[in-house]
Amino acid sequence: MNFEPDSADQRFREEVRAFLKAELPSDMAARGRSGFLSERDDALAWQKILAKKGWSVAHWPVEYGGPRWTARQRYIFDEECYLAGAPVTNIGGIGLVGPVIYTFGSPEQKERFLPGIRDGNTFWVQGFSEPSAGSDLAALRTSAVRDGDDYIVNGQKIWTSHGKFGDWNFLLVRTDTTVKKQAGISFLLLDIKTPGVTVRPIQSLEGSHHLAEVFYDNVRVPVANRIGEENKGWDYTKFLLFNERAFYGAEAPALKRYLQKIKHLSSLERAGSEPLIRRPTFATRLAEMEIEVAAIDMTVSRVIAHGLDDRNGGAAVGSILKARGTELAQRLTDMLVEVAGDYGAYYYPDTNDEASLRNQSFAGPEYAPGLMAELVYRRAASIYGGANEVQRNIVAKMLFGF
Amino acid sequence: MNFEPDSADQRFREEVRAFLKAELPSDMAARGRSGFLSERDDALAWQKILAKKGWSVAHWPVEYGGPRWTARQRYIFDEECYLAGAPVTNIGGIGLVGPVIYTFGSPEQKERFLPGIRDGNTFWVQGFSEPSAGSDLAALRTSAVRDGDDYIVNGQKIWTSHGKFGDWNFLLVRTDTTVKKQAGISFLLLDIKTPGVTVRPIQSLEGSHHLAEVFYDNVRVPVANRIGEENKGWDYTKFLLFNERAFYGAEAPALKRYLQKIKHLSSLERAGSEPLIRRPTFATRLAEMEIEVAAIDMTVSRVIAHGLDDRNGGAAVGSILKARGTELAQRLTDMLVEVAGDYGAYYYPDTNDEASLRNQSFAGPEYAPGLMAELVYRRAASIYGGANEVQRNIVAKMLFGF
Amino acid sequence: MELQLSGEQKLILESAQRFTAEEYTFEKRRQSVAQGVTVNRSNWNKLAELGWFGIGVPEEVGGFNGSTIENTLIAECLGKAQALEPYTMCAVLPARILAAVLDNEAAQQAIADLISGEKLFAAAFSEPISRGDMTAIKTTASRTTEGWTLSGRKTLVVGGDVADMVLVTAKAAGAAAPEGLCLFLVDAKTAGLTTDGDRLVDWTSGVDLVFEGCKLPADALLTSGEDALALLQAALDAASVVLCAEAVGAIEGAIEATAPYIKERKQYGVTLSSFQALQHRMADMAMELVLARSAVMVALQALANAEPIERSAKVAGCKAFVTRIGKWATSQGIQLHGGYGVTEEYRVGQFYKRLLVIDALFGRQEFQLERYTDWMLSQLEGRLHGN
Amino acid sequence: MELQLSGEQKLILESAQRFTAEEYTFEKRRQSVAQGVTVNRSNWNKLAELGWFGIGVPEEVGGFNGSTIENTLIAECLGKAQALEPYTMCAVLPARILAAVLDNEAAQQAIADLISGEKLFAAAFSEPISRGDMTAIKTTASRTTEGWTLSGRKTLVVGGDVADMVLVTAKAAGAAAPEGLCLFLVDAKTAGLTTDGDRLVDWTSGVDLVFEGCKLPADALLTSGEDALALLQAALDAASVVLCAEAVGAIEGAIEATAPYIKERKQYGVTLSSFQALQHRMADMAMELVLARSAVMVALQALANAEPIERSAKVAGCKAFVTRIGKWATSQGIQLHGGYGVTEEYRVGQFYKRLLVIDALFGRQEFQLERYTDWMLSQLEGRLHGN
Repeated sequence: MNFEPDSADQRFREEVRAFLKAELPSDMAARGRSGFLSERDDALAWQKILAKKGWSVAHWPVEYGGPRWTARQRYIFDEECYLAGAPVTNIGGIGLVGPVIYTFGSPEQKERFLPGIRDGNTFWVQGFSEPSAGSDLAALRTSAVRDGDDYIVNGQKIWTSHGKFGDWNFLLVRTDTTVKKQAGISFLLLDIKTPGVTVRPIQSLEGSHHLAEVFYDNVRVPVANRIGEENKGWDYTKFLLFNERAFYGAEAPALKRYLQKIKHLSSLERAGSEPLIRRPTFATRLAEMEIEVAAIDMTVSRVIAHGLDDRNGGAAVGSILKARGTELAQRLTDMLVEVAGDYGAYYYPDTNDEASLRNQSFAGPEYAPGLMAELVYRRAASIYGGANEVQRNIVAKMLFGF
Repeated sequence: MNFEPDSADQRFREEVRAFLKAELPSDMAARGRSGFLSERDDALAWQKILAKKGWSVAHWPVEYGGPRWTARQRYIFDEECYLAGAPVTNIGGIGLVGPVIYTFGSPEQKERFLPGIRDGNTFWVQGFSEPSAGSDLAALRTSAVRDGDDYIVNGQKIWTSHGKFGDWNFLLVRTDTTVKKQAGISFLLLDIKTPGVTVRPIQSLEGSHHLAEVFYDNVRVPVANRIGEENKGWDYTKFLLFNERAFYGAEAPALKRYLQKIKHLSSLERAGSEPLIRRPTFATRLAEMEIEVAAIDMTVSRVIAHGLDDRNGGAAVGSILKARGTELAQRLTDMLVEVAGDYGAYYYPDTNDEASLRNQSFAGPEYAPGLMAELVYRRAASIYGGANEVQRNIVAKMLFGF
Repeated sequence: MELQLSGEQKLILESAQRFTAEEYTFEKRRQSVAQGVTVNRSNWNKLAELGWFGIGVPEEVGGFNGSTIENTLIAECLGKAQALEPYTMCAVLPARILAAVLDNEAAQQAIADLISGEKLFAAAFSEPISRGDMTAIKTTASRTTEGWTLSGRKTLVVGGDVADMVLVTAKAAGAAAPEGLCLFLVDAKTAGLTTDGDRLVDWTSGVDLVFEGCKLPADALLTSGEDALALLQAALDAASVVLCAEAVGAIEGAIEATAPYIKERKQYGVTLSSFQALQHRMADMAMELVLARSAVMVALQALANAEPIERSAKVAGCKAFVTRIGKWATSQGIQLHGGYGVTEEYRVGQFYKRLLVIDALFGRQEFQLERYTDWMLSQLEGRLHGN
Repeated sequence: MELQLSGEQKLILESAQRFTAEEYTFEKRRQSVAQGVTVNRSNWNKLAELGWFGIGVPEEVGGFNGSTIENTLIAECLGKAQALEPYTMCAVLPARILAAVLDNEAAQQAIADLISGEKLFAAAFSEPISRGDMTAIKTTASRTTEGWTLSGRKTLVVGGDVADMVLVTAKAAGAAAPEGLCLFLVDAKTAGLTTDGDRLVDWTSGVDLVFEGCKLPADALLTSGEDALALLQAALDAASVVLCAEAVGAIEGAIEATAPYIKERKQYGVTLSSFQALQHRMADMAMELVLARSAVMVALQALANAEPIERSAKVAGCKAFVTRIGKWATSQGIQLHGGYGVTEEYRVGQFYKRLLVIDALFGRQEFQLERYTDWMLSQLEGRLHGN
């Protein structure tokens, strides 16, 4: 262990910064920095820009277009993109189904789907949760019955992020009801324009419609679009969920951006004639969170630097980072809304979601729209990807065998 | 509901204050205000002073010597005594076994035992918990086997407060091993000087010895010293435990005394040239607790004023007050130790426990001894009387039927 | 002191419970929200008919007597029922203000119109820099020969989108608060007065009011200077406690929405309520509810008995406490609902959003807690200087 | 930056793990405590033999190189083993100070004696009003023709009861800190130097040192003024991080004592570990452990790279964080042990008491957090004044 500054990493960081400065359109960045979730057009447009540079699929193997970065470089890249306000790319494609396809998919599937993901042409959305299968995902009931070269899919998914923007949908279906629940699941890829698919947006508390239910009514999916073997879908899913937790769990860059944003805005905002941040309880609360964010960030760095070991939480570290990261994000977004003072209570429509509203002006400071959306989104973060209660079960079981 | 000041209560408060000023010896008050627990001599001496005034058994019926106070008056009396530093009287006698004796005891038992309790002649200690029966009290195994007019008692009790000071011991024993665990328990009264009884003090973390184990080796207890019926002891115990929780659970007067003490000491103590309480985070933390103490105190007042109802937590309110009161006491005693600065880390022997040390002088301010004892004692408070986890089970069950 | 509800108070509570249970359903609320309605005037008139707007207003000025205690009983029910109607901000608060300036003729008429429901009143006292301190304002009133010209922007004006009349604070041009603090009663149709904004995140009413050279008659000024400050502070304190009672109702509502849900909902083949971690969460929520209600009573006691500085401090302490634990408790209602909790399709999330709005009204936790802390320290002044 | 342990670091860690596991048992500790022993000199010499006192001290001044990183690895093991010996306060801290004043001849000899274990050193820098701020002191040094006269009282001097030599801070008579800050090396047998107090609540060493007109030779002054301040601050920062590593060890120890206990212990016919609420409690404790260790690494990074002001701030932040979560985590070890947790008969409570002492050393949470906050605000200065 030593803490000598690493000049190669520093150079890489500067390269990324220069690239972002040159290539990230400023209106896109403004939308990316708002609390509203990035939508399809920005996500794909940004992916295209990255793809041109060869940077769109940072953690993919070189043979599928990855840039051969170290884990540390990927982390630096993510952080810089996030801090610059780059749109969030299509996680469903790049982060989730992409790795499943190149790891478990057939040569035809790789050839057919990976370029579209990498180059920002296809928007993928996830179909995992169901009304009665949330944290207990394996209880899912959407069925797929073989009919010649097709499966006939019937059922319903819920909590599909960006559902209304989807081109393709990867989903888990039950192909065997006679075995233990994990053993009868298959993993399918579905063109969302297939007849029988209905996407119904769900309104979130802050007013946005980025979540959706997806209904399947006798939908035909070619068997060729099944990943790997029939009834082995749970294995691929565990692989995918581990990626989700490890790479997206703590979201340390988001935590840092919140800190930066709170500091910036609370220096500008006044309580009477004093900057808001001069309120001692406000400043102290922020300081406590900054210290904890640094500890979380260091934990991520430890995992990046030497994988899992006893001293960094071992196999439980994904759950630890997910739980603590999301809870800290909740406290930080709370504070962000507070910074906006009276305007923190105002309703603002989602201008990422509805492009037609982008030129409208709203009451209050320019930064206010989106704060509440971010706060609500972070409330959901302790629920999705396995509720934090489930993460704590996992930690207790993994570390103590309870 | 109205908040017009109540002049009768105010007059009563002044009467109590005047009495305390006149009758409470100042050295006794100084010991009472320290964090060390009151010991036998002070407890009994103070009880004698109270008894002379007719105030030693505030919540007992008039026929057994109670002063016919309203619940509100009793609360005012307790609060004033506590704030003045009066020793804690013998709770085992006055608060716990006394009510059991006058409610369930025989005429002979009442005549024999109640005066000694009331007048401060007998010190009673409890024998409930056992090494394998803590929160799950009914799992107790200490046995009593009938032999003529006696029971022969064998077994062990633990967590007996002030064990080494006991004259008499009330204890639960198993008199039937063939029935469900609650149904085979009897409630005995035992002269602790009976042959076969061994009291072994247990050292607490801060160094005091106010807890004890009690061992019973073929101890003869006359059947006449059994409360009520054989095997019905659990009923009497539930009655006693309810009293314990309702009257001693929140300890709102203690919370108020902590606040008072923290304010006083942190105004005197300096951090550099500034009073400690001028540290903004310190003051804010104290303010938050003061607000919560007021809410707890008001909750106690609500229960005193109109018993249990839906709007004050109903039958769960005892558990609510116990859990929240003890947790707040922990935060307050933490702070109290912090106030002492460097001296908060020093070991001080228990000068209530060991009278020989009373004239010794110790490093640091006069108030420092006893703070750590109080803190450790409050750590125990979330464990004894049903651990706070058990209290939360009770609340969930009572209010929601989970 | 008597902590039992009196017979009359019990009647008010029961009638409020009955009325809200009958009139307010989640479906009706969603309809109003979809139609963009913030204040349904027919509902508003029903509240007036129940006599709720005159409660806490002395009989001699046209009210029905009673005290803030009764207002809190009603507000609790409304908070639990997720009423969109702004009882606290558009009835209790303006009535308190108007009842204190009855030497003004317009105010006499106004309070009658308020109590009858004839007109709807909004109170515009907050600005971006106020953050709870109502003397921190920039809106300016300039004397003219005919009266006053008012210019400035007010924020978080509940009822501002639908009000007939607006109570507005301003600083006399050239003077500093509190000396220059002025309180006006303004017709919402006054030229130069516009609104900015849509509504609040919990779908209740709330907008900016923008005054651009609004010309007011001389008698629009109700009071000014120290008097204005004192009466506004008293009114805001009372309204703040009533708002906290709304929060108590919201906490109770979140608990009552969540308990049956987790008893019903299954995961891993068992009901959620069989998990001890969730049982304890709900036990904690229930504890917070009991303490929140007690905190409101502590504040009511201060309203009744304490000197203004202590009163305001204790009210601030109550609001800091109730919003902190209320945000936590209602957020846990969401957590225990899982994904459904963050959607508009379930009612539990509305309670949480209500707490977010309550936190913003009258100044947030941080401000309230500092206010209480400052008072607590002021009580120690003698000791702090004496040593 | 390389976050993996180097080969040499692994060896140090493994040797510390092995040594502490073999040498430190709870039974031995209880014996020492019963005999009133705070520092067992034979144990102390063993640590010296392992070479631990020279780690983090440059070779050119007689040390064995290495950095604070290695000190933290050792301290973690000692914290977990509940060693009574004050490695951080009586080896790491004085070595850091002495290594920085090597133009002084006495200091050259002293550091050799320290590293060999020949003499035991204590550092006396705290006073009742210090509360973390080492410039807030009243002990006075007056110039005499032969040297100095020292008068005052030092608190929480770890090793003060057994030390051969003491490093003492004082203010030159008539001067204010930092200009007047003086650092002396004093023989513990100097006339007029007495101790007051017994030991600390976790049974480790710690007393007051009282200086009553102690006469010191002229060369007892090691350094003074800004230089003294800078070198003391650097030494205290390093020691503070090592102390936090002890806390990490204590947290881990509490977890490792508790997990098997609740797996074993039954209530209501099942093991305590089958209760989800207790499972989650231990999961939270484990999370805190991971974050606490990371916080120490953040501070180590600051020690290695940051400018003094930032370095001290980040060390303060680490200490505030680690003591806060450490007190919580170890207190929960007690809670999960039930009644046994608060007794001297079980080891879990000692970890909690250790955290209470660690909190007190170098200034408590409140001070540390304010120090960090002040620095954080200073980073925003430009923005705060610019707008």
